[in-house]
Formats: sequence, structure tokens, C-alpha cells
Amino acid sequence: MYYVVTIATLATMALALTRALLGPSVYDRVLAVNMFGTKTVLLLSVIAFLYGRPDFLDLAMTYALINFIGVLAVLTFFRNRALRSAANAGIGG
Amino acid sequence: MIALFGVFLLTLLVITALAIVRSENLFVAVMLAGIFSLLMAAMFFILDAPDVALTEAAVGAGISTVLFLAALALTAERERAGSANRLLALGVVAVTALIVIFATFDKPRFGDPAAPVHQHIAPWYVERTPEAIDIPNVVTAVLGSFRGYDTLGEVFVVFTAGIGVLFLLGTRPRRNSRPVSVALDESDTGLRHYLIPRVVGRLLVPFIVLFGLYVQFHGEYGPGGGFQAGAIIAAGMILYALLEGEEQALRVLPRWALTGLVAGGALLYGVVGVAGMLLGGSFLDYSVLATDPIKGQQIGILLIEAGVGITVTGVLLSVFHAFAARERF
Amino acid sequence: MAVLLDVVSWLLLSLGGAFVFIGGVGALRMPDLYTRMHAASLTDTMGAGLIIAGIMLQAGASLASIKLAMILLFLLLTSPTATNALASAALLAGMRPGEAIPWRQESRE
Amino acid sequence: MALLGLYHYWVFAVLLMIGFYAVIAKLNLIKKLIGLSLFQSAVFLLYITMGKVDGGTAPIFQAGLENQTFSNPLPQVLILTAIVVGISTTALGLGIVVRIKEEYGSIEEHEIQEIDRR
Repeated sequence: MYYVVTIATLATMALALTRALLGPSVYDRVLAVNMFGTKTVLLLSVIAFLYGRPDFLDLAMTYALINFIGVLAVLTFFRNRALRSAANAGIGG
Repeated sequence: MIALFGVFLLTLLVITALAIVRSENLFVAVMLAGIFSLLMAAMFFILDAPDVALTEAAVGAGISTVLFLAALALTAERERAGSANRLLALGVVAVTALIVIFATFDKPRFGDPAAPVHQHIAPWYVERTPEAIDIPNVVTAVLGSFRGYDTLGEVFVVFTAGIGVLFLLGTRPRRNSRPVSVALDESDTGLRHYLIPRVVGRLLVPFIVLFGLYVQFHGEYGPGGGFQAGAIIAAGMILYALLEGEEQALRVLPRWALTGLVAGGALLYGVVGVAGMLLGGSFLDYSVLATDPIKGQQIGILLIEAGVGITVTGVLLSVFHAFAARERF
Repeated sequence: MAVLLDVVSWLLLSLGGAFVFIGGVGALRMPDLYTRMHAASLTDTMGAGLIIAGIMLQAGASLASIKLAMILLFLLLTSPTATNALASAALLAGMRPGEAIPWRQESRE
Repeated sequence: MALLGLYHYWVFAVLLMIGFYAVIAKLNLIKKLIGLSLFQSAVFLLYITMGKVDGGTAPIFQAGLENQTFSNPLPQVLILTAIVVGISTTALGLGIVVRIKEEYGSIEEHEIQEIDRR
């Protein structure tokens, strides 16, 4: 039964990757990356049990904790860009 | 069955890599590189290397995206059209690819226990670890003790790279090179106006640092160790800096403290090595650190792992602050 | 009792797998960014919750179960937050919800 | 099974070549760095693939695994450190690119060469 979950997760990863490749906007791609991250958490926890080594759950934990730093970095990036272009417009006008 | 999952992941890896090289938008390339890192970690895990997967997770999930985005903010987001001699490049790549693929036919079968890699010194490490060091994680034993000299070298490479970034970006840029400055008042730094990310993020920071310490000191019993822990703790502090603004993060952990961490960790590693010499052993021989040689080995590994963790945390945080400070000038 | 536990856990796992897949299809097929976000968040809440609950039933009362509970807790905290942050970033850049949906465009004309 | 083993090596070769292509054919310096890290990842994958043993498990002892074969720990040690070294050196590379942008106003190789020729 773990196999069914693994296959479902892998299929979803492929779908998320397709979304990341298609875009169209950069935000769709960020969404796909974030979704891919949570699917990796699920995949790693299921495979840890499939291997019979549940002490390797630390890996899934790492992703669960720090995966969203990437999204916050993206938010900061866009925010700073918006601020910069506003400052540019201010100088130009 | 698991091998088939591996094949599927490998195929996704190739598709992602092709997309990374093809996309002209560098921001998209960085996002896809994040997916590439996730796939890589899953692949390492399937290939029985949880320690490596944990390292890839700790580095790839946050820090590498943050650094690349910081560099993009300072340079350009799009690749300019136009390329070098594309046909020539494709030709060179095709010829090299043929040579490499031809070489793969001579490689031992995948997973073959009789392959030359598994004959030389690796079985000795697995056999000797219980009697000489007596910790469950063979990877940590090899990293810290059997090949401690190697790891010392790696730590100094990380140290040197950190110093290099500080030298490159530590100076003030010339005024005219960046006419536009992001002028912010104190209350508007970081993501302070984004209430939900701020509340949840602040809640998570102590958990991330605590988990980093767990990975650091649990490294002898499960996947983990100084390299992974350093990256995780640095990621936690970077999260804090993103949320509260970099000045606030520097107030918590000032620059001189970061420099101290960078140098202190490497120094701790070296001192443990010299201590072995002073106590009558050879350089990086931990057996003499305690009356019981096994105990001495364990103390030595604990200390040098701490040194590794301190240096990695310091270097990654210094690099992040160097890039972030550049953006504000 | 053990059989009952197994049945319940397999049921949770397959339901979770189904939710994850449905969310994945939604994230691919939905017409604009915000609806896709909605579909993607389904995989993180329902999908992840059911799958992790299913594994926890298999693991029983052990350290692994506690770790799984922590993983679920952190996922439930971070994933909606990440979606929120992303939606803020998209709104900041001027993307309006519903613009890409075909019938909306027709009715506007 | 033989084909399966070769597939792992071929994926290594293809990833290596994709990274190589990005390094030699792309003019954008950041793209070159991304290509270099792809190249690096391919090498990591090769090492870890070679360390895998059929029927083996991760080289971490655990109660109940007394007669188990273990995968090779040595490649894992080498790659573990190489990943962290890799991100530090990539950061150094990015630092150099940022400085180039400040001095030349561009991160495209042909434009930089043109400025140098003047």
C-alpha cells in the first residue's frame, strides 16, 4: 500500500514539474516549486517506512521546516524590486 | 520496485536540467534549480545515502535559492539573447558525451557487491567502526576520525571561500555605480508588513535552530553532523533576517560574532588535532584524548563536528549578509 | 484489532494518495494562478494529513509517530503561509484574480 | 537489470553534458554558474550510484540489522562534504559576478570582452 502512495506522489511530482515548465507566470513556477517541496516531504517519509528505517524521518522534517524559506525569499525579492522601481520612477519624475 | 521509482526520478532530473539550461529568464532557472535539488535529495535517499540527502536538503531548500536570488537582485534577471558559437559548443558536447557514454559500458554493474569500489578500504571502515569508535553512524566515523584530515581540508576550503566573499563584497561600492538606492525607514525593513508570514516565521525560527542542534549532536546515531547542522542553523537565522530585516538580524548576531564563528570553528578543529599531538599521539589522533581510546575517539568526533558546524554556520551567514548589505547601498 | 488497524491505515493512505493526485491534476488544469493555488493547497492539507495519519497508524506508539506528528504540524503551519506569501507577491505585481478565466472575459465584452 | 544499471550511468553522462553545455555555450555568467552546479550535481550522483550495493541499506547501525550488508560509506563521506564546499564556492563565484556587474555594468561575456578591448 505504501507503493500506491509513492506512485501517487511521484505522479503528482510529474504534474507539478509540468506546471513549473509551462509557467506561464513566474508565480506559477514558484507555486510548483513549493508544491514539489511538500510532495518530497511525503515521498521521503513513505520511502523511509518502505525501507524499514523510520529513523530517517529527520530528512522529511528538514524539508517541512525550511522549505518555505525559499518562498519568503521570493516574496522579499519581488518586494525589493517593486521598491526599487518605485524609487526609479521617483528619480525619473 | 524502488529501483523503478529511482528511474522515474532520474528521468525527471534530466527534464529539469534541460529546462534550466533552456530558460532565458534567470529567475525561472533558479526556481527550477530548486526542483532539481529536491529531486537530487530524493535520489540520494533512494540510493541509501541519507546523510548526503540531508546535506542536499539543508543546503538546497533554502540557502542556495536565497543566495542566487540575492545575486540576481544585484545583477540582471534576464539573459541577453545571443550566444557563443552554438554549433561548435554542441559538437564539443556531443563528442564528449559519446566518450563518457562509451566509458560507462566498462563500469561495474549497478549495485554489484563485487565491484572494485567495495573491495578496497570501505569494508574495513564498516568492520572497524564498532570496535575502534563504537558509534552507529559509519559515515560520521569515517568523516570525523578515519578521514579527519580530509575533512579538515574541506573545512578550510569553506573557510577560505567565506573569507573570499567577504573580501569581494565587504568594501563599499563606488557611489556612481549604483544610482538607485532602496531607501527604507526602520519600521519597513524585511517583511514586517506581511503579518501572516511574519507570525508563522517567527514561530518557526527557534524550532529550526533547535532541530539544527539536534542534527548536530545526533550525528553519531543517525543521519546528521556538523555540515548539515551548520546549514540548517544558518537557514533558520536567514529566515529571521528575511522576516525582521537584516539590521535586526545583525543586532542579534553582529558581524564581529559571525567572523568569530567563521574563524573559531576552524580553529577548534585545528586545536583538537594539535591536542592529540601534545598528548602523545599523532595529529588528529583522538585516542589519546581520554584514558579509554574509544571514549577519546567519541570526544574527538564530537569536538570536531562542533567545529565544522560553527564554521559552516558562520560562513553561510556571513555570505548572506554580504550579499544582502550590497543591495541596500 | 491489528487487522482493523491495518484496514483503517490502508484506507487513509489510499484516500490521501487520491487527494494528492487530484490536487496535482487541479494544479495543472485550473485556469489561473489563484485557482491553481487553491488546488495545490489541497495536496498539502488533506493529502498530507491523511497520508501521515495512515503511516502513523502503521508506526504505532513510537518515536517515529512523534516525528511524523511534528512533520504534519510544520507542514500545516508552513504550507498555507507559503501560499499566502506567494499570493501577496502576485497581487503586489498586479496579477488580478479571475482574469484568465474564459467565461469572465466573455462576460466583460 | 543490466540496462537499469547503465541507465543510472547514462543519466549521469547526460546531466554532466547539460551542465558542460551551459558552461561553454551560454554567455551569461550566472547561467554559467548554474551550469557548473549542474555539472557538480552529476558528479555527486555518480559517486553515490557507485556506492550502492544490492540488498544493502544505509551504513548506519541499528538494532536488528546485525547480518545486513551495508552500502559503501566512503563515497557518501566525500560527497557530503563536497555539497557544502560546492555552495560556498558557488557563493564565491556569485560574489565575483556581482563585482563584475558593478565594474562593467554587464554580466554577459561578449559585452565584457568588448569593454576590455576598448
